[in-house]
Amino acid sequence: MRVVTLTINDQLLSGRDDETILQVAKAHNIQIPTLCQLDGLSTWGGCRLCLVHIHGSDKLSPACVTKVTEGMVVETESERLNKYRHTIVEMLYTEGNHICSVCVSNNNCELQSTAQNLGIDHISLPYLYPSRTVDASHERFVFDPNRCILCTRCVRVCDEIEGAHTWDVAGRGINSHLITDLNEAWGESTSCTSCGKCVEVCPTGSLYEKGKAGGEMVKHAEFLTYIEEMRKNHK
Amino acid sequence: MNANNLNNSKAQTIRSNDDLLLCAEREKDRQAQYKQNLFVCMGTACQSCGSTEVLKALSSRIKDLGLEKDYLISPGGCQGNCSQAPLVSVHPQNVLYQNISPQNTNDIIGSLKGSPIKELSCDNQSSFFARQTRIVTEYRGLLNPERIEDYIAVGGFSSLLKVLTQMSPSQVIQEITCSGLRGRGGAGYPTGLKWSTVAKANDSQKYVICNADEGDPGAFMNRNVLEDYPYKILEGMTIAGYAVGANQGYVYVRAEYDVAVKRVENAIKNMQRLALLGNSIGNTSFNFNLEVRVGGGAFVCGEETALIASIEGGRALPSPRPPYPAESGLWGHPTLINNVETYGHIAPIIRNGSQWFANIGTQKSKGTKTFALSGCIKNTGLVEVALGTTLREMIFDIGGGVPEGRKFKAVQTGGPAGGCIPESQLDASIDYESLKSLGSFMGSGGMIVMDDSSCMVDVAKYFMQFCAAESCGKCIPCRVGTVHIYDLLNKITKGEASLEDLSQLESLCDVVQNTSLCGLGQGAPNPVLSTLHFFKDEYIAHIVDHICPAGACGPKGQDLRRPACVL
Amino acid sequence: MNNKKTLATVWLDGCSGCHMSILDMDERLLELLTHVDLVYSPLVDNKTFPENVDITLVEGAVSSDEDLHKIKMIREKTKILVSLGDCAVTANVPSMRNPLSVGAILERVSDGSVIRQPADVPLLLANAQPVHNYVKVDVFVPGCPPSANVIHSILMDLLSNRKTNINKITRFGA
Amino acid sequence: MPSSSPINAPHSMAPPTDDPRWRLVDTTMRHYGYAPNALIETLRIVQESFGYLDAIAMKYIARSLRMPLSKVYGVVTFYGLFRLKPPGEHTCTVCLGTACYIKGAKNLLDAVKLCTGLLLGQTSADNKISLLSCRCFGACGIAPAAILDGQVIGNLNSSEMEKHIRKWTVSK
Repeated sequence: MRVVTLTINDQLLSGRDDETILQVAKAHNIQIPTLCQLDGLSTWGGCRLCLVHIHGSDKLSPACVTKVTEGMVVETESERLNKYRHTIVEMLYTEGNHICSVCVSNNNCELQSTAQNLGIDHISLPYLYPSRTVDASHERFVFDPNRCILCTRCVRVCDEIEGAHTWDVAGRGINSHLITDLNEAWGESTSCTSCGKCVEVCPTGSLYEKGKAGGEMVKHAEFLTYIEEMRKNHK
Repeated sequence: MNANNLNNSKAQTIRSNDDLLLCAEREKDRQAQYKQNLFVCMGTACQSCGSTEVLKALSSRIKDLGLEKDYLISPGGCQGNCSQAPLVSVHPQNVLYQNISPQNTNDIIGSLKGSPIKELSCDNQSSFFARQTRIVTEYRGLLNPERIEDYIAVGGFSSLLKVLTQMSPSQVIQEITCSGLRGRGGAGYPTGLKWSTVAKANDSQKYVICNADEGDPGAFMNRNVLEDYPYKILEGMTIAGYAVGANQGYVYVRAEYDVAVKRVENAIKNMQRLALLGNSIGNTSFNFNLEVRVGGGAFVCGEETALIASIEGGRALPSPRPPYPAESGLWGHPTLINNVETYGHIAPIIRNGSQWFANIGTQKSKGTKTFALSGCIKNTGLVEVALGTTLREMIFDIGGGVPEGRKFKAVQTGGPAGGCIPESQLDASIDYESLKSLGSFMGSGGMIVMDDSSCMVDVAKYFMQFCAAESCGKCIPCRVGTVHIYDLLNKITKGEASLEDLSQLESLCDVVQNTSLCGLGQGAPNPVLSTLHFFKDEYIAHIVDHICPAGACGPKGQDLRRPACVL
Repeated sequence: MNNKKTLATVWLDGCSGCHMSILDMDERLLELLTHVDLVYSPLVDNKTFPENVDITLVEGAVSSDEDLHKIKMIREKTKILVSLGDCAVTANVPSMRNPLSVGAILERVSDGSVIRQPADVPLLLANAQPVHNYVKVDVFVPGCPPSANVIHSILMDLLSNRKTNINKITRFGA
Repeated sequence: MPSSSPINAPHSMAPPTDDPRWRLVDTTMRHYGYAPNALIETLRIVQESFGYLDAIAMKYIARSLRMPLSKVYGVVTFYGLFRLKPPGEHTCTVCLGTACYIKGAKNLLDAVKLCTGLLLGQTSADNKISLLSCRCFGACGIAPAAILDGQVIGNLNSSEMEKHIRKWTVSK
């Protein structure tokens, strides 16, 4: 492990060479938008919001997986990046049925706040209006696939932290969707421990506690780092 | 079946070059006993046109006539000119018969003693054959792909024994690097460089993978090569294993290619039987084993990280690179992944030397490449040409041009990540750089010719539908963006789009191309971008005049928005 | 000669909440009216949409043939068209019917007992859509409903040709 | 009873039925040492033997390979090869590769639709015919092509396709 110096947005910074651009940026209060990344879980690299420019490379690089190197020069903001991030978030809005005004996570939603931070005030792409059925069979939680953005945080937390692997993704492409067990009702799942971690890490109102009304569902994704830390200490 | 004589008696192992030469001599002797050898093509096209019946009819007739000792009838590999299927070739008479049915059996057998039948034979000196340069498809159609001895008789495995006994791994890599060979899967990454990266990786466990998940619609080179030259591919893989320090290899084949799967499995068994796989190959300390893995039908498996995920038994989702498979691949170990055809070049390069190979092709693109010619062209089939051949030579000299007095419009190369090249660019040479500069892509080698009845917007839509259906769904731009692009193209083909839709289309292509995680998404907009570049007038005609000039999206000249006639 | 700007408000497929929010400007309405004439609105008694309106606030999604006809006409007669509230901006709650077919919806609401499409009821479009899917929109004001403060500040900015940073003051669902 | 169901011994798990085809499935898993990478191959063997994959088979494989159910389902639905429902008595697989598309694969689909009313991916109500498509099976040289009950047929046109399908619809 070595300490390296690099430049992010004209700021000279230092970081460890096992850290990602995202980690170093975060440590220095430089905001890079993310949706699938969550501290304490494995890296997914699917949302593409954290793409940044690295000088000397034609391709954009995901900040969540790219490790910092000595002398690296990174730009996290540009008109081009903003256009890309804008369009990707618009894509998410068109892919599902996101009705913020009636959502349990209204005001506590990472998709909503990301859109706001990016300056999105309307969606110019046509909505796809998929037909998806809500699963309210679990005694404590509800899964509303209309609000799912397939970040797979629930899949990862269930597999990596809880160890149950109740959730996974089925199908592919635009037909990808979350399932529990063999695509059975969540309430019938034999593997679910009802621990609720999936609900806590869900960035939107797709997974929520029963009985919550519009805007009442507040998530606590930060608990994960605590669990991770505790586990490390036990080892 | 008719030749289980003493020459083929006890299976012996091959531990040295002498063993190999002995085996080759025996096989040559065996073949020389026959006055003529007849090979019936068992390629997909020939089989579907009845070559199995032809083989049966010929064999049983020869038997009835008691001529089994004079004539050997064997199933053979693809001859290349699939449009004339089924094909039968006769050697040493050197005749290729075309469009053969069981009714021709007597005539053919009758002619074996005398001169060939003119009416049935195909001109095997025509430019379709003469213009080709064969390395991977050497001995085209003249090897029984089931028999390892056929391959040994023409010098097979001499390269493997040469590297094991006379070369160090780094010398092998040096030789491949000097040859200038580049990956034949499409991207053209220097093979020697890839090998040396894996060789340098510090791990006691490494893997070699052959990517035979040929997924490009309109490409069947890998299928053909695996079906006809399984031993050559496996020899290449084994040499690669030695060079990079791997002891286990996997051939990842599409499930649809059932014949290829069987042939490769059979080839592995035969190599094991002769001790060309397993422990202490060639009496050296080199151990290497091979296994076949059958893919489940997902185009994204062509992406190396997705392919690895699939071999590991999971959903074939690509993962961000770095780390590259060369550092951390299959089960986290350094892994070499090359395309079928890349491995097909290895044994010939070792046998003939890197200089020989480097003399073929262009400055930056060395050697030959196989292509699957199809679509609106006279001679459909599989061809192998030196890189640097022009598209015009390929389509008009080798392919014989567009049939039925229609007009050539475009040639599509590079599969779903490729582009459509118009008439005006046909003098471009076929190599990695030149195709890229035309907004297309070498790809695995599909070449689909389109005439004036094809609409370029419709073609772009076809590819976008393919990419949307094959997107793995992991990253947002590919999962959702391809659907939006498809919807826009669909709107255009219905004559309902506006010029704003066209600019949104261009903007979406930019996003999907530059933000997608893997090659599938990054390449998906290419067919749209290349048709927009060369055939923008067709897009404009659909949008402004609401007509499809080619008559593919609706009756020619008729307003596309008019509802179809309901009877 | 009156040099006040003209303001119109229209109500398509929405709950009228955005109009309630306009009324929530309370005493600021009086101040606003010193700058503009309210020439057409559900709140005033004018049956025809006038020509050359400076600013039109649209509440609601485009859901029926009547909405569509109206918004096209309004666009032609308006200089600055404002999508006010989530229904106009995103189609919001009205769009929740979109995954279903129109036939299924009418079947359900009429319970099979009345004629499915009475002559005097506007024909439903296949989907409830945001206004900008049919006509060009100049300003988007998300929110369900946007607060009186937001509406006030947008209007004051528009009247004095200032650019508003909309995302600083409102968002979807706000 | 309790002694015979040790929770940690999935390898000795009995197959769902005494159908001999399960033996082949077990052999496959054993060949791979019950490692997770046996999944796709095992699923393929089950489908080859039984025609499709049902919940019973998926559960059995998941337990034998000690794998989460959702992972098995995720894999099954990812690959185009796997089916969750039994196929019809006859299958018509139309190639939708580029060469076939250019040469009129669309017309072949229309022809099947005309005789049977089937759309892509559907199986007729009497379970007689399934209409499937595939991405290029490498018969581009004889495009447009289709696989009818396992046999590749090339250079097809609508009327020939219709003839082939009619054979299935009339025959008992």
